[in-house]
Amino acid sequence: MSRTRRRAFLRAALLAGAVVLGAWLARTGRAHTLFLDNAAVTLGGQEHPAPGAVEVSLDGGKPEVLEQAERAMRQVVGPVHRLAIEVRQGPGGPRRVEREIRLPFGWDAAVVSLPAALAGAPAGAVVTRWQPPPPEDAPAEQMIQQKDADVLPQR
Amino acid sequence: MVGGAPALRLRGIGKSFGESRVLEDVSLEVAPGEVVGLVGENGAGKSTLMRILFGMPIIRETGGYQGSVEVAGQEVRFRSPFDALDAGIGMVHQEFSLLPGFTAAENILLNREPLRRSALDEVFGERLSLLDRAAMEARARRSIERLGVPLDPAMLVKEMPVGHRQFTEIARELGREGLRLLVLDEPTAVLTESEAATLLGRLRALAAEGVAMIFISHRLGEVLSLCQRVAVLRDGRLVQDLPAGRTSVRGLAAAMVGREMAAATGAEPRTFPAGEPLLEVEGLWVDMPGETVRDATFSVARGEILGIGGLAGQGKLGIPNGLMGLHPAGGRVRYRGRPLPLGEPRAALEAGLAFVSEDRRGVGLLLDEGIDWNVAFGAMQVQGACLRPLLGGLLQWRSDAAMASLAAGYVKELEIRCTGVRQKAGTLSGGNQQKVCLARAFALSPELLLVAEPTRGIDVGAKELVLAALRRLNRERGTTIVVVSSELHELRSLCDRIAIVYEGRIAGHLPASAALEELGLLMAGAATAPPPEAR
Amino acid sequence: MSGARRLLAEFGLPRVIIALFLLGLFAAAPLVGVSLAASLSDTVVRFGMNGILVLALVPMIQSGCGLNFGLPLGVLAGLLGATLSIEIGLTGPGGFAAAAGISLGFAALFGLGYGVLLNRVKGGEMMIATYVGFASVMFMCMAWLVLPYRSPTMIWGFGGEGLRTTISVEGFWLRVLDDFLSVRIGEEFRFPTGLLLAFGAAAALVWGFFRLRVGTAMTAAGQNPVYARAAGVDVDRMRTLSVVLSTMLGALGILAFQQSFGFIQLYQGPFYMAFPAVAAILIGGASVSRASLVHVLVGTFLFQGILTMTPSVINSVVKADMSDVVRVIVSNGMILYALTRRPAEGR
Amino acid sequence: MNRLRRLLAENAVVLLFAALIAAAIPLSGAPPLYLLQEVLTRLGRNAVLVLSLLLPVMAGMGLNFGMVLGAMAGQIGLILVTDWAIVGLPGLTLAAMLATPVAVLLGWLCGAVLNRAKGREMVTGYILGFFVNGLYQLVVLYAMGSLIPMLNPELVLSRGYGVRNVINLTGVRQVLDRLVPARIGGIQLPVFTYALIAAMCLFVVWFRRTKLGQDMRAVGQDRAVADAAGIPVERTRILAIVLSTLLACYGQIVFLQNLGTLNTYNSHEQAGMFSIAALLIGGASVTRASIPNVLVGVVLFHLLFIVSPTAGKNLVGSAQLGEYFRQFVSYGVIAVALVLYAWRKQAGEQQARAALRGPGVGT
Repeated sequence: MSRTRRRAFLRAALLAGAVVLGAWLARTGRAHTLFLDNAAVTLGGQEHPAPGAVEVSLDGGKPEVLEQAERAMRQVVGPVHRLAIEVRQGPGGPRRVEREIRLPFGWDAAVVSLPAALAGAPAGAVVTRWQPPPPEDAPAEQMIQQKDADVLPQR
Repeated sequence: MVGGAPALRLRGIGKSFGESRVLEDVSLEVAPGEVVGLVGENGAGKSTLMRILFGMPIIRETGGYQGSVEVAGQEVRFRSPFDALDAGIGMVHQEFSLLPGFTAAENILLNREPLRRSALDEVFGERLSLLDRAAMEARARRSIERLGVPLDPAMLVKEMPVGHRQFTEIARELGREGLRLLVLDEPTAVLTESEAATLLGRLRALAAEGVAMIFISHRLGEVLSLCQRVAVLRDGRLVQDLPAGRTSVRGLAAAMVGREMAAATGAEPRTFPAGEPLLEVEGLWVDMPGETVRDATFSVARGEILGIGGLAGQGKLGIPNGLMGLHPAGGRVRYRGRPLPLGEPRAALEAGLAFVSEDRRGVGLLLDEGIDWNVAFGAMQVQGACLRPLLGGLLQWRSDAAMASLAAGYVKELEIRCTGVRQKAGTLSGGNQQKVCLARAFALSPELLLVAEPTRGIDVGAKELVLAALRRLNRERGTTIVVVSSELHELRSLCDRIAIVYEGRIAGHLPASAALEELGLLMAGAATAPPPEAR
Repeated sequence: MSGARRLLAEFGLPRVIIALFLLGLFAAAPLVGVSLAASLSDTVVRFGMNGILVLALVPMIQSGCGLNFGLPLGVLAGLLGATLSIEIGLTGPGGFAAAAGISLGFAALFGLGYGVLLNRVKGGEMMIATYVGFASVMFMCMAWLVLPYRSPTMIWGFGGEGLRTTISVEGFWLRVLDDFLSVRIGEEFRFPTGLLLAFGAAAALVWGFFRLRVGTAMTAAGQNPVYARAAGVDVDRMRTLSVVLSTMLGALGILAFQQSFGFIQLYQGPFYMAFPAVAAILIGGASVSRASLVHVLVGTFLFQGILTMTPSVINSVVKADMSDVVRVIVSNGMILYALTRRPAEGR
Repeated sequence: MNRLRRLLAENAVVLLFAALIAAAIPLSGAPPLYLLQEVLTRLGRNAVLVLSLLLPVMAGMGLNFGMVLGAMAGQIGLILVTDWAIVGLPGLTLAAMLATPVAVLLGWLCGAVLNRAKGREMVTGYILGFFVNGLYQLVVLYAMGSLIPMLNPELVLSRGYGVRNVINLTGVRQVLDRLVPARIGGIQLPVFTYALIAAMCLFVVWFRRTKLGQDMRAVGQDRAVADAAGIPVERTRILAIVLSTLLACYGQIVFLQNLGTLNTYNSHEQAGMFSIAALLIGGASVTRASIPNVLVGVVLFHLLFIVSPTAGKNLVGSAQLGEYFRQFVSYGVIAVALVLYAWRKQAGEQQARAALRGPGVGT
């Protein structure tokens, strides 16, 4: 291979590598907000009641106790997370469920339904996209400060 | 000499720039290991010939050249100087082309540095390879050793004496692969005598190794001592090409200036009353780049026309520029018996001097203004011409009408071809620009007029007009004139006396009727003329 | 070359574009409900307000010192004059005249020092001027804090230190030029006769100056310093003189501006003063080395016209306040164009 | 003795500022530990930006006032990753990667423009900074949120398009500084940032020894000679500016990650001025600048920055005075450096001419 061709090839490869790296960085660095929701849900006509207090932990972190109908907010980074739920007492007796949850890139925030996870529901039922309520009128913000606006009076 | 193809063969080279024919049928051969001297007056065509040899773009842009150039038997047509370098032709310029902040080694290997390849240059190109400093130094040392001079590769050029810079330049050319032919353009001009002697010695040794050389110099003695053959160019023609042994300094000088015109056009001698001269110059030095005057002594009688001649770079142009205060100067100058302060143009102008500069577009004209401004400006600033007092003389109002009429007078007198006195000077032809410059000086009604290169770059008709105007000024108004020119013929036809400048000094004075050959010898620094007193 | 093309070449493409742009703005104004009369009135007033500041660039360009990015120096002299006049307590035309007189004194002094400095840094004038201007603005910021001004209209009421950032000239010489002989035409068009007369007078003075022997010498010194020197002109003196003139005009310019604007702006106020003026004269057709009164008049009108019209017209068309961005791009683009023109094209 | 004098003369600027600061520190009454912490933090924050100025100086193009172009590119990268909610080191790296093509493009533009303005590169670069600022505003204020979709409504002005004035870079705030935590005697050290700066310094050192670096030095000394030797002068100059812009882009990213807030419309404007002032206070000139100049300059400049308001307050009872004073110094030092440069250039030209007089010249 001639030097120029080899160089062109290497450059293309490097560029492709950079694009791949960028995509990977974007994926792994993406921050999401998770709402861990310990409230009853209805899936396929069947109601899953919320258990009593549960201990939830994400990615092996410090567990947190959620009472019934309580919701916790967590910031996570990256697409894949391990969710561990431990039910101390309730209808099904003490048990521990671990699940993997996956978050699509475009979701800023997601709701994780703990009862659905405990019931072994499919992924689409456990993790749902959370949409913010339509913004109310934010306070009007003054635009950029105009540096020499004073030099040139706005008449 | 040596068998095989010559290192360089020029055949029937011809070149025109527009109308003017610069080279005509020049043929020259240089054998391997041979040193050929190339001499000629300024404008004889030496530099154009070298430009053709080096494939300078300007040649192509102006319509190419006739004839053929052969290097080692192969016909070549270089498209750029780099092609010439690749073909093994090196050039050492008179003006150093070195980087002062680089060492000798860095300069010798500039843009040819040995590199250590790295992984990065696979992606980003060779320019990201590291320099191989050790190899650079070794290669530089090899070139220096080949030249055989004591030069430290690690020394910065700006810390070197001038001679060593010149060696660095030559070592750079030697460092190229397959150097066949080395062109040296005035290599000894800036060297001291002992440095020059060393250089010549080294060049001889190089020639013995088989490097062919073209040696361009105005120092005819050096040319004869170094070269095997000497070629003389005059007015674009190769007029002589003889082995060095069969010619002499006198012979070369005669060939340079042309023998046949010798008796033709000397002006009629006039005599001037003895007594106090108008201008006395003693020990003048002028720091004008490229035209340094070191120690000039001469005097000008009232009413005479003195010519100052000499080759380019010898300092003839420095004399009027220094006298007018345009460049730093020193020495004793007396004008009408009173000391003339140097370095103050206004003082010189007020004393009654005027100057027509050789640099028309740079010094002589306001290119963006009309003829009227150009003609009247000097007189207005120095003598208050074309002004109307306002508020009882508190303010001096410019009178455009007076400027226009002043300019119109000169347009008529000097036959300046223009659309009107408001035409911008920058849009005039060279000859007409020169007439405007003359008019500007005339408008000052000077007692002593200094004129530098009055006919350079203008056509024949304008030349005649300009010379006639100067003669008329001298004869009719009695203005004393000093003309500085590279054209000996012109000086001889116009002047009463001619002084020749060589290496910043007046090499001698001759009457205008003196033989051209004598003048040529003075120009080449090969003779000493009778002292200035002997008129 | 065809006539139109020659005109284009002479006038310069950027200027043609800007002129057409402005014309378009005026044409579009009634369509988007902007009053043409009010816009024109605004444009004329701004033209008068800024004219002398733009004029202040002419002497230095003509003498070869380049674009005077050091204009803030003149402005500072004007501010000193204005505040001192108020401090003394003079009002009306007398107060304004006093402000002008004091300013001119300071300006001459500043200009002299600045001119001597610029003579020693030939070739690097523009960048040095910029930073000398900036540094002197900052120096004066300190001065405004500590100078012993007393007038209650100018110092902070309580708790503050030094002079106020903006000082109203109301009650002193607000619109003293604008209202002189001013004419009202229709509802919305007011012709500021006095202001334009003042601008005209300043322009006439500059015009006259360049018709004098010394002005002629200054022009030559700027065009070709070697020529001027060879003709016996002291180039350095011409340059210094031009800097003094520029600085003095700058001082007068800011006073004319303030009396119309109504406020004296201290501290960082003068910081970027040079840029709109430089842009204006370049838009008018001046180059780094050549400027005339026509360039001043045309340029000030075009530039101020655009500044007036873009906020009202563009904003109502695209529903966004793009005037600031347009101003930044047009003015700096113009300066950039002038700086990157090859010298040959500049001829 | 002579050598000592020369050493003093060469470092006059540094010594002057060191003396000024030495006098101001006791006046300010700032505790030494606080000063140390501040200086160490700011060294990490600012050094890369200042480093970016070295290459154009080497290529004879003077102080690169056009470096604000790089700063703008860096900010665009940061705005994008913040909008996409990419956080941590991946976010910062991605910001740099996104900003790279923008910086290269702007650098190329800047180099090409400066090639048309040889001899007045500095003023042209300076104005170019303003001009591109206009384009930047056009993009950030009008295109973002309308032509360029913005995901995060919190970054968008309430009118529906355009980026807000202030962006909190919570996601990438100090991720470099805190990557390798280190505390020595109550002083927090941004170890990783220092490592990055060291790497950049090594890059500059390495680069000087490459062929391209050598070519830049050659072009910087004499364009005509370099051209005659076959070095592509214009391209080399462009590359110097591209590299400088790129470094400035990364420098601005490092700078902002330390601050943690991005002033969309102001952050870049002062980057150029302060970096240049810092370099000059460090003893550099328009024609000579080295890595020690960078480091010394950043330390001195920021010390001055920290102590002058309080010193001013304690001296004359006005903190504002100190604030103005440090700005005065920033602008003043640039003015003085430019004056000295122009001055020396003229003196050098005269000296070169004097050398032409050659031997045998009497007066």
